[in-house]
Amino acid sequence: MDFSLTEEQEMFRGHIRKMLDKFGGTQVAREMIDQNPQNLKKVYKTLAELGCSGINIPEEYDGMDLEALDLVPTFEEMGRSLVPGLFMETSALAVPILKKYATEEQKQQYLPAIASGEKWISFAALEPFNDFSPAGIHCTLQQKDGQYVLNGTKTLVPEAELADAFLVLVRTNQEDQEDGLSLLLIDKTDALNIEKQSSFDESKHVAKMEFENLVITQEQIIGEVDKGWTQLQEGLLYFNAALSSYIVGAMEQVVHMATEYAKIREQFGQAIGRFQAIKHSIVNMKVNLEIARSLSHYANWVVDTEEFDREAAVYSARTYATEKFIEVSAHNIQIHGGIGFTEEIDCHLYVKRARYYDQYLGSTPFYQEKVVASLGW
Amino acid sequence: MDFSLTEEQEMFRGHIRKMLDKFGGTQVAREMIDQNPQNLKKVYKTLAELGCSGINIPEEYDGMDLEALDLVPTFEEMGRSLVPGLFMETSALAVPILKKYATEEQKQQYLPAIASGEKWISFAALEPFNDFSPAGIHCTLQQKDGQYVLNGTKTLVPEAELADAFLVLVRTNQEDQEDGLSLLLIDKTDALNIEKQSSFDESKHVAKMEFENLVITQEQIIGEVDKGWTQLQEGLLYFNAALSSYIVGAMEQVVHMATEYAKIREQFGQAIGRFQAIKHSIVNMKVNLEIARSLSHYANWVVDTEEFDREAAVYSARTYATEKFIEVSAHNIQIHGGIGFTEEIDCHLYVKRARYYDQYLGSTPFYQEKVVASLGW
Amino acid sequence: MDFSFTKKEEKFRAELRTWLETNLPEGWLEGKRDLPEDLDEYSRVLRAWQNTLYEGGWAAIAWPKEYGGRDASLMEEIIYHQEMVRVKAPPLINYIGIHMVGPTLIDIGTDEQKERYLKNILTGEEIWCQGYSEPGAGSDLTGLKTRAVKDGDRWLINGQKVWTSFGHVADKCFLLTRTSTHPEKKHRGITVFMMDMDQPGVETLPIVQMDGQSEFNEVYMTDAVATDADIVGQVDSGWHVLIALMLHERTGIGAELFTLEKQFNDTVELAQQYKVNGRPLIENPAVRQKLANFYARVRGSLLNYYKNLTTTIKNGQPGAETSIDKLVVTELHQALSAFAVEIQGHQGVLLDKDAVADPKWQHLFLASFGQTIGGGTSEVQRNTIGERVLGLPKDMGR
Amino acid sequence: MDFSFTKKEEKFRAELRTWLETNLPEGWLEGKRDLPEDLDEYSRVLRAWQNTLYEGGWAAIAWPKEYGGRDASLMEEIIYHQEMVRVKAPPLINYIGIHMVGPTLIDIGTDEQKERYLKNILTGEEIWCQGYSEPGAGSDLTGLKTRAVKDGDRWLINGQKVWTSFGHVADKCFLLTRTSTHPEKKHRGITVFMMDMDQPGVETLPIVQMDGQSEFNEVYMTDAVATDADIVGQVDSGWHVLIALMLHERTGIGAELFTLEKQFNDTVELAQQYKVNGRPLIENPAVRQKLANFYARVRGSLLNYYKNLTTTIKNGQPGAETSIDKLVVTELHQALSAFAVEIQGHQGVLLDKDAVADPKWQHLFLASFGQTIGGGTSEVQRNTIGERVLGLPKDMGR
Repeated sequence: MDFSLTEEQEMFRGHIRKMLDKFGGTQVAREMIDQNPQNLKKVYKTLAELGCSGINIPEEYDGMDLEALDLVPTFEEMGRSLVPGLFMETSALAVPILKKYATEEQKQQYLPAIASGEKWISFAALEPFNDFSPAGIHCTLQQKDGQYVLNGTKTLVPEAELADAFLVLVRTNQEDQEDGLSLLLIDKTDALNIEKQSSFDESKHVAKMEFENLVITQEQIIGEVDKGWTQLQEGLLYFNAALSSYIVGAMEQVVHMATEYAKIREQFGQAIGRFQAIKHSIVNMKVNLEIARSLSHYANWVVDTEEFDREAAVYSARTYATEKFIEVSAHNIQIHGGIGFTEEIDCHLYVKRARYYDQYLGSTPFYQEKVVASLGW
Repeated sequence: MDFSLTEEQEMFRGHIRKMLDKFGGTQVAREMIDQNPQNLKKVYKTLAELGCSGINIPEEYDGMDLEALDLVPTFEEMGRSLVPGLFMETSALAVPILKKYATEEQKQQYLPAIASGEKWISFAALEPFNDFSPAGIHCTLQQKDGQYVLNGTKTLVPEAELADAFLVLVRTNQEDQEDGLSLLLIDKTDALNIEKQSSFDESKHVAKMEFENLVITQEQIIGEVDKGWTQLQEGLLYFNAALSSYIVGAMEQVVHMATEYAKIREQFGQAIGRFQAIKHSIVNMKVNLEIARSLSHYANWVVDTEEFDREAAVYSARTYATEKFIEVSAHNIQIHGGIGFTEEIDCHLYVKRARYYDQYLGSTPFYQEKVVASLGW
Repeated sequence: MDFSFTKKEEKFRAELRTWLETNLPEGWLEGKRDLPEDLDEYSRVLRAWQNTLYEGGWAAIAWPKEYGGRDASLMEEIIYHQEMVRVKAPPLINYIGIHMVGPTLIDIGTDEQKERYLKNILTGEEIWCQGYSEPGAGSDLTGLKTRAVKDGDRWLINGQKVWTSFGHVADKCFLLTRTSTHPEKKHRGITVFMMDMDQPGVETLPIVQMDGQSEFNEVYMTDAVATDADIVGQVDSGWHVLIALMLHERTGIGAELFTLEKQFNDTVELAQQYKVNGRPLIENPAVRQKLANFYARVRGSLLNYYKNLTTTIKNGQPGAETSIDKLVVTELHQALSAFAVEIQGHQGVLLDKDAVADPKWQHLFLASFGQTIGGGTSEVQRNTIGERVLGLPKDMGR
Repeated sequence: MDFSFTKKEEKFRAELRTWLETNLPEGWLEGKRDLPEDLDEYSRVLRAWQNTLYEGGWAAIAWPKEYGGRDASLMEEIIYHQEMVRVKAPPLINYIGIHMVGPTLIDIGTDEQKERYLKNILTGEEIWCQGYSEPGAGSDLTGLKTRAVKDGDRWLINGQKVWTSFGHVADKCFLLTRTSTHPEKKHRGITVFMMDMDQPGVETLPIVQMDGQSEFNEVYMTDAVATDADIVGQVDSGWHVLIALMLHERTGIGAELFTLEKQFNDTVELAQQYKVNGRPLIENPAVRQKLANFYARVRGSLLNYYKNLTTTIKNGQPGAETSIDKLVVTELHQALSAFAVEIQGHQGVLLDKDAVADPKWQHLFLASFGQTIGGGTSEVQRNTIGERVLGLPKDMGR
């Protein structure tokens, strides 16, 4: 047994961190608040040059054919600096789904372009009905006059303005309560009606997309019709494992901020880290971080296996991470005191991202039920 | 507005406390662990002499005709010393039900005897089906050959060996899902099959009662037939208000123990109360105590009014008290360290009683639903 | 125990309520409650509102009648706060003048100072800020480094303050300075000045908060000038002034609690109206349980406040127990606003025009992080409760 | 990352499993696991079990082969604990001898000491207890007051120990004493003796715990006697012995974690079997959510333990991170056993013969309160993590 990342994986982490440090860490995310994606684009270009975007793509499509675990250092480092954009949506959602369900033509069309960093794919799943379940998906793809047309509204589509294509979850069958959905891949064109939404986490852009009789071809449908929800779950395993890594990286930076501040900030003639109220609060943060990290490493290992706890492990990693991310980032503000409440210090960026991800794609109870059900309890 | 007990009420508290201190505080409860009820009986005799058992009984039945709030000091002081026995079951459950629903004959039979301390009444409601709701009551009263017979099993009947009579909840109607129950008052006789049960909280005795074709007369039925559950809810409002007071008294003693120990116990050259981990833990206990006390005082005031929040206030006071009682009594052990884990120190008596009451007559979610429903949400 | 109000108190409430109905800005009660975004405009509107209050005799009800108040009882103050929360009244721009500076001057100011300042506080002609915190002195005010040095017949003040509320609109500052050094007894040697904000030596910079607001300022003083007449109390005895001032802060936490209660009621309404796939949230058992849990905590804090208030009325001054109120209300504000955002699910992270429910929830959630820090952090409150209510030994370093 | 075991490790597991199947007391695997209540009888049975382990070569697998061990790797120790938890093996009566005294003597004992003690530890002929805590020295061992004074060629020991595990059956005590006083450096001047328990100057009294058990003793020493040959390491250098000893306590927490995992699985089974009015608890959504929550925490702690173990294997010795394992596993034990009792509803407070489910839950709940205290309180663990893992400044008083 060896529960650690390999030397190569750790070395890779070093490259990414150095690169992101050069861009000023959270500076890239802060520039997105000001609607300036220039450095973000450069970061993505560099990530692609480093090979990150091809890590889990088969060699025949110009990738490195590695596993989810090999993406962990990248996601953790991106999380540390809260880098926004579509890396996770592309590499940890679109790629696994394409690999498993797409036709050879679809793979040829997308995988090499993703590996080279030419194509970034966003995810249009959520709708205004506040329910991430088959019942909550009302966007409808219908056959009409011998062609498919799409109607409906998607909300909270991440970084739509930077996307080259969208993975879209739509209803194709009104009868099927358990599924009846399908997955589409729609390239970005001027015909798409995209409207930026005002986001609580201003460094993570979201948009509304309205489809009005948009014509869709058979070739745009990924995998089996009416089985979109089921297929999506497979992709979401990878996505949620990746998300837990991203959050672990973010939490690590939060714990680091709190620890370092507590060492230097003095009140009552003492470094505040000497007070147990502060010290033990940071210790609790650290403990939560380490448990989250262990869950997330295991999740990214198990997702590429067929172990019985594959789903339970991934969803546990996700819920534990999202829940504790909010907690530690809130405590970080408290430990910083007044200055932690200012826009100037990074504390608030983390608490906003934490809230965003906690509410993204299903609540904690939603995933807890999945854990229990997947174990057959 | 005056949110405090009156001088008379506080003076009364003084008498009770002095009396219980004379009996050695928790010593009375500890003797019950050894199956020795002698001092407990003396305490009850003294309580009756002080007039406690007649406080909320009308003058025409030899009582003082006061209100629930006037019982608060007695319950708080009994809780401080964890005095077991049937005071709450009698004064805060049987009496309100008798006053409201009993016939004149029944009142004559029981109320003066309760006021004088001659009769103590236990409560046989729970059954082995783990459900405190109409559906969970399977004990059945049937008419047979022109008389009523009772069959079934009751569990966790408090201090059955000390009871002079039992308030028993039975099913009289198999069709009615919402109620269909009735309340009986059964005097203690040798015919009753009572078996002591092994209790987690050894200072609070419980017993199993098995009824096999026990003959019941019409005169033993309290109030309307098939409306027993509904009528019981009215009685339980008084009982739960009283219980919250009892628990507040117990919590106060727990916070007192923790505070005083933290002042004198030294480790690392300091009184441990100087360490924020200990200090802030005790502060949290104190805050919980004060909130519980405020909720409980209000509950005991509102229960004798017709305010819209009458039920919500009582059930809130109960759940908050039971929940926080466990928390503070567990923290008390931790603050005491090793010695808190011994049988010798009182800490464990409180945590066991806390667990007992938390699981008695319905869980926290059960009462939370009652709060919300009673407010019409 | 008696939860009813006296006839006199109910008359007071009715009088205030009638006055508010007539005098609130037009459309306010109906929901037209937008205040100007532009800072000058905003402060002009609020000064006007304060002057309206003054003219109605409602600006400082707790002040003695001779200084323009009403000699209001504590219960009347409570009713005042309840009513103001009920109508969501515009903020009191001279809060610090009315609730802190005024009462302190009335208590220990010289006759000249009373004459000079009190009426201008009431009318809103002079807005006050407080200069307490510094970059190195947050929870621990004894660490303050802003120095006032006598220079002939004036004092020259140098240093920096942070978290100066209303600093950007204030005319005067109630300023803590160090005038002598006592390494062993750091709370000695502090002097309170009433400093002019409008002078060359004073510069203010807004602090941008994590919720995008700028309610506070940094204030830089470079040879700022004050005179002996501007000193409150005695030189080097500022700590006593601070303590006197804190005793006058009697009912501010009451307003917080009434706001909390209002927000809880709004949360229930949110749960009744917000739908998940067509079904109101309130039908979800987990949501119902959490609402019941909040109900107990919110009611409990409010009742506990009344209990402490009863003690205050009986003793004539608030005890250390009020730290419990501050601790509980701020932590509940935080938990409740997080809950209100969380139950909105994925659309709960949409802001302003895109918010699906009232966009106030997202803002309240962000603002709530400041509450457990400002006015004494939760950690400091816990120390106070531990040491002053429970008598536990004092922490190190003090 | 690789979660599989090597062939050698699997072979080791198979060998142990086969041995256990043959050598466990009769009927043990089938559930006949009652141990005698009478103390003498109890200790006789457990000594016999340890001797069986010794004869099979399974008493102290981590010891070097030359002293009767197997030179087992850390992973093999882990497998050993897993298997012992799996079969609910009888407790190891000489736990302290095997896991603490033996490794310490092997490390820093004299040849005579090794010769004299090691084999008797293995066979269970001499049972050891540890004399650490005193009434005034719990979390802070430097406060110990038990004194050893040289008297001719022997030492006279006076004082009191508490929480001496196995004290009632032990033949020897690994005893911390004060041999000189250093007010500024209190950890100096401590000497470790190996003291005979069977002598006139030593008296033991059982401590009755809140769960009714008596696993620990008070030990009173009145002119108890020891010699120079009984000293471990050097006079006055007991602190170094303690640190050496702690480094040998490599895998005890692993056994705790496997037990936790087992208890979690049992809790799931409880929820599947326990019925509320005929319906299994597992159908209750709130119970399901809590189980999922525990699942994440239990799995997370176990995985985190493996992560720390990997570091230990790479560095050759455990780091301060192991305090995280101790903190997490004891707090989870407490939360989990409380949950298992709570979900049983009103009948959950019935004990022993009247318990509706396995009566172990009520006992585990009570016993769990000792876990966050013994072996270093949670508060001490948090200090260790804060100071040694995160590098935060040291607390006052040390």
